[in-house]
Amino acid sequence: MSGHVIPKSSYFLVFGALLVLTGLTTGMAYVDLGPWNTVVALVIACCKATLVLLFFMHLRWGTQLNRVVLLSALLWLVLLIGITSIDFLSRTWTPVPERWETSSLQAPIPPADLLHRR
Amino acid sequence: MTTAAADTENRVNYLNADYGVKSWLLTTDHKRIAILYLLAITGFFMVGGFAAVLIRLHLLEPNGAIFEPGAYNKLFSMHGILMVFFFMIPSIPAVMGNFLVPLMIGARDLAFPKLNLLSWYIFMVGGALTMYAVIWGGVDTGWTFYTPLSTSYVNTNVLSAALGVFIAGFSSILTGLNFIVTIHKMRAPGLTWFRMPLFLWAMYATSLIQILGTPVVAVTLVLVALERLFHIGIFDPAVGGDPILFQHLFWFYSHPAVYIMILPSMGVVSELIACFSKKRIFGYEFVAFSSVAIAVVSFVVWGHHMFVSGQSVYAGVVFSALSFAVAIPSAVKVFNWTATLYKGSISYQAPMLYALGFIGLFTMGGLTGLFLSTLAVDTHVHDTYFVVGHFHYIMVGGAVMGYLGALHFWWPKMTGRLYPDGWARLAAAIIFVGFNLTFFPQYMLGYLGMPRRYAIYPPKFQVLNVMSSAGASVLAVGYAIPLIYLLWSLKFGPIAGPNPWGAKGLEWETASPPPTENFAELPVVTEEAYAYGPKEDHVV
Amino acid sequence: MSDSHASSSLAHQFEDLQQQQDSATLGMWVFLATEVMFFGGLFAAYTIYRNLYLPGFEAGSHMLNVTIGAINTAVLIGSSLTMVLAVRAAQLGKRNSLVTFLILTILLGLIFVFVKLRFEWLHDYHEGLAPGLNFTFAGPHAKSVELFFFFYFTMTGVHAAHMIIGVGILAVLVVQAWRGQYGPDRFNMIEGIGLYWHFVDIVWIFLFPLLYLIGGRY
Amino acid sequence: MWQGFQIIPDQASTIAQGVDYLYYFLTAVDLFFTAVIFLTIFYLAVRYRRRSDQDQPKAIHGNIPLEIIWTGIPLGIVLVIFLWGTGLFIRNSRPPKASTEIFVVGKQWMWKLQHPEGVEEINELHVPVNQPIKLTMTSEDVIHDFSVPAFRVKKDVVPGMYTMLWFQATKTGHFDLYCDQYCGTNHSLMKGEVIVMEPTEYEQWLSGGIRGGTMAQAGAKLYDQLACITCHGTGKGPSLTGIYGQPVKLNDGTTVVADEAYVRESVLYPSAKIVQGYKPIMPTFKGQVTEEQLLQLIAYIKSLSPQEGKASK
Repeated sequence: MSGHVIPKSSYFLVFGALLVLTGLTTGMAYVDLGPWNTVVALVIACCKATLVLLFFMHLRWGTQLNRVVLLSALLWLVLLIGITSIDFLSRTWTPVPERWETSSLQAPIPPADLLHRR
Repeated sequence: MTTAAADTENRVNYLNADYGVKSWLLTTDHKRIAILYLLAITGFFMVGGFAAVLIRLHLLEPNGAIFEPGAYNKLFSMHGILMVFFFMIPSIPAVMGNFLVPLMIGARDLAFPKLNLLSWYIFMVGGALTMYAVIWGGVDTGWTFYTPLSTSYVNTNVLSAALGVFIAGFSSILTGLNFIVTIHKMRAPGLTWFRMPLFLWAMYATSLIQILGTPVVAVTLVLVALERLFHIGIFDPAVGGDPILFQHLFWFYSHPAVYIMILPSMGVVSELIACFSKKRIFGYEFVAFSSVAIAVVSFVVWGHHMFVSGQSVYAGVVFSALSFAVAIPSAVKVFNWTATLYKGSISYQAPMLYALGFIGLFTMGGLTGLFLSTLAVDTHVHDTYFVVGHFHYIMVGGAVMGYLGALHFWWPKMTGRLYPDGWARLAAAIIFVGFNLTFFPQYMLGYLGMPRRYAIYPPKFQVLNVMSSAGASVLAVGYAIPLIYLLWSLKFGPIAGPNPWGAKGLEWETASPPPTENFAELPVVTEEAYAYGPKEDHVV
Repeated sequence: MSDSHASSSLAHQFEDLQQQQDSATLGMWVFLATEVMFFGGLFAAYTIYRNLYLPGFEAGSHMLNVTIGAINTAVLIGSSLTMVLAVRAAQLGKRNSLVTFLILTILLGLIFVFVKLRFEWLHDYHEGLAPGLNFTFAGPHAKSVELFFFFYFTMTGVHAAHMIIGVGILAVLVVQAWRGQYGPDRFNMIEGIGLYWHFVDIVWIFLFPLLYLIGGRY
Repeated sequence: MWQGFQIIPDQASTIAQGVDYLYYFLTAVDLFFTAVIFLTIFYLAVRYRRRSDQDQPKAIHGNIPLEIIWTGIPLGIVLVIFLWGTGLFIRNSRPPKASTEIFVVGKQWMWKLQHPEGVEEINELHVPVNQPIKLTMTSEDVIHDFSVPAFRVKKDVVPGMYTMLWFQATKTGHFDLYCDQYCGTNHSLMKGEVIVMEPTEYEQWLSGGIRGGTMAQAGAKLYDQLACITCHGTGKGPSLTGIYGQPVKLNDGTTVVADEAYVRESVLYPSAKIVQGYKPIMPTFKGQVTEEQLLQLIAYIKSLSPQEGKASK
């Protein structure tokens, strides 16, 4: 009845891989890749996280439902970050493209000289 | 006392299985915890309701009849916080859900009974902290805690109110967690997903929202608390922070929270309509999937609370489109309920009146939601009494009517007693009339431009405000009557048999009130849900 | 499974041990989903402000000590290893190795929190980098550096709080394990705390690059 | 109690008509569906009331085409409403080119309004009729909300950033101004009036009201007072003539448009964005310059660029 048991050696293998990846991400920080530094750091972090999830947390052998729960949580996180950033990215864009501006809604303006003194 | 009544009297059930305060305060029986929650939220409902009556009395006169503006602000903040976090969100999930989910599933209890009791204690601690904030000087930030007002421009007890709501959020999380695991892992043999009652589908969808939404408001309130303590934070414009980010994080939870309040009532109405028209719900799969669809889509529409808040125009357009999409599943539900009545055999006991009242008022509330999703109209009616009218139509007209319908429908099962049906129907009618008189004028006030949360308003709005206050007193009477006859029924009500309404569902196959372990032996389900018709109709 | 033994560890609302075990694991995963959203709120705010004030975040990140961060990460991964070995020992019913591995996990966790508080937080406080307390940094981008350090202290603080709660629960489990309450048919508490511990480790796996390695050190 | 009782607020701006038409359409849709639901329920409730406890109605499982119909029709109606509302909103979100710019500063529980000609008003805004007015708004403390129901316009006033709102009054008269975002104790006293006048009357009022110079002149005085000329006039700092509204290249390679937010940030937090080729030596003026003075500096810098009075990009 006891859960899935795997040999100690595979745990040590995963542990080693995690240490190597930690060293790698720290090392990569000293290499100038411009904007790619962040991408590389995140990719390495995702690899480490996947290793922990699959082997240490037994997602690899657990029931399908546990994976669905984790994936939906991650999807909700992406929803939160993604949709919030829609606002922050588009806040400085001009509200309306140029040609939309002469809106047909303007009331007929009386003779120009009376008003436009500027 | 007839013999049947006599033997149900001394038969052991969950109420008389054990006596004494310790047996109640340390119980892990989901039915007793439901009763504990029932007492707690009724208390909070009375305090919040009393605040509402004071608000309506104050607004009888343009310059405010009773309070100073500062006191009025504390009053509506208290009404908001208590009603939203301590009555609406826990009401059906924690009371009806806790009592019925194991019974409807055919299990002896929820998956984690001790966790369930812990959720009640967490709820009471959160409630005590918030009541402390209310009594020791109140909090005047509204239930929305907008920054920078709540973080640096108010010196009322925002900290204890925010931490009270933070703690109460975990009780909602634990309830949601319990239901998800129970519905997944502990269904009776033969009870497939599509044979489950629609109340369980609604409970499952509500739990999804509780699980995925509540933590975000928890961390947001922690950030507000940190910013109040250290006078520095990410929402503080002085350091480059952005108050609009607070609104994003707050409404990411708080809009799905309004679906936590309405989805359980939809589940209840599905049960009531099916039982009292003795017919299977029309389009069962569509109603079931629309519950889950509402739970999922509700997470991407929060921006319609911020159309005029400085949010970018393009984000406004995206949120407006998504907000229209979330209205469709609700419409599908209403049409399916109405179609269920066709060729049914409808009887008008009190629960059915509440269900029909729900459908009517929820339809009006939902349709005014379309006004608020439309960018151009929302620019005019945002933060006015139009919005107040809209969410009260949904929450008081919808969720509370659904809650009362559920209370009346399962009262015989919970207490083993019947209540006088005449009085119950009268109360339902008074509530329906009082409700409409209270909140319909607020739509008109809203379009005239009367702002929300105003202690003093221009005289031209007085007529509609007086009508609204008159309606509020009728509504208060309407709510008082059920309290009286339900308590009366505990002692003097006729004994209810296991199935007084002739309803289908596993909870009606055990005694009422049910024994502590729910079923003598665990039931096996062989037919589909709502199998009211002749046998051959329901082979699935 | 011998019935007499099974009935003692089987709760009354479950049919069999398998159902009890699966429910406990699913319950833990659903709880981890709420933790993902709890940290998610912080990560969302962090992502927004990092894009708005990148130079300030880079300047702030360069003031952190990467080697201590890397060592701490290794310590935490080590504690994950001992945790996983503890769960394995519980599944195989080896009481002694279960207790030793649990104690090792507690030790490594405490080392992580101690290094964090003593060598990083206190050090930053003495350098006048604690927002709200004594933030005296006045270089370029001062206000977004202060914002960065608010994020640094909040996120590592919430993470450390989760570590301390984890260590507390582990201590209780060590005592129960010492009394032999956990074995092949009753190990879901150990597995639960294992999942929680690995989750807290994963949060740190993301926190380390996002806080310490912004924009690279060259 | 009954004087001034109305159902629809008066329509006093160009967009009021359009918004009201959409409101009538939505009300019609709302009443139609409410009626459909109420009448269907009443009919079915009476027609199929329970006659005896024994009758067992046949089970009707569902009808796919019907479900598709009552999903499709609401989707169609909702799409129409969405397109109509969004079109209106997008067109209203951008002020016409030749609009007069007025600066609004929200402060806990009062509105301060400044005309470019230098006139300052508290809780009152005098504007000429049939002239597009653009309001550039900010707040000194909490979030307020500038709302004029008669014009069907409303926009939050957020501390730390400029929000913009425009309207064009079509009727003269006094129209209520409210603060619609809860902002503390006297939130309900933060009321005021927008007084729309004939252009000639407005000119007289304006000339009568001018005590000091225009905002640009006040900005120029401040510019000298704070000795900005010592760097911005000698090449140590970037020259400010003609930069308003133009893209500026920063030392980290990115370019930003020099709009109000950029000027405000450069005055309060100079090291945030450094122009290419210049050193971060500018001291911060945070605490020495109030919100009104910032707006005057912005008006002055705008007056240095050729197309004065152009809507901000």
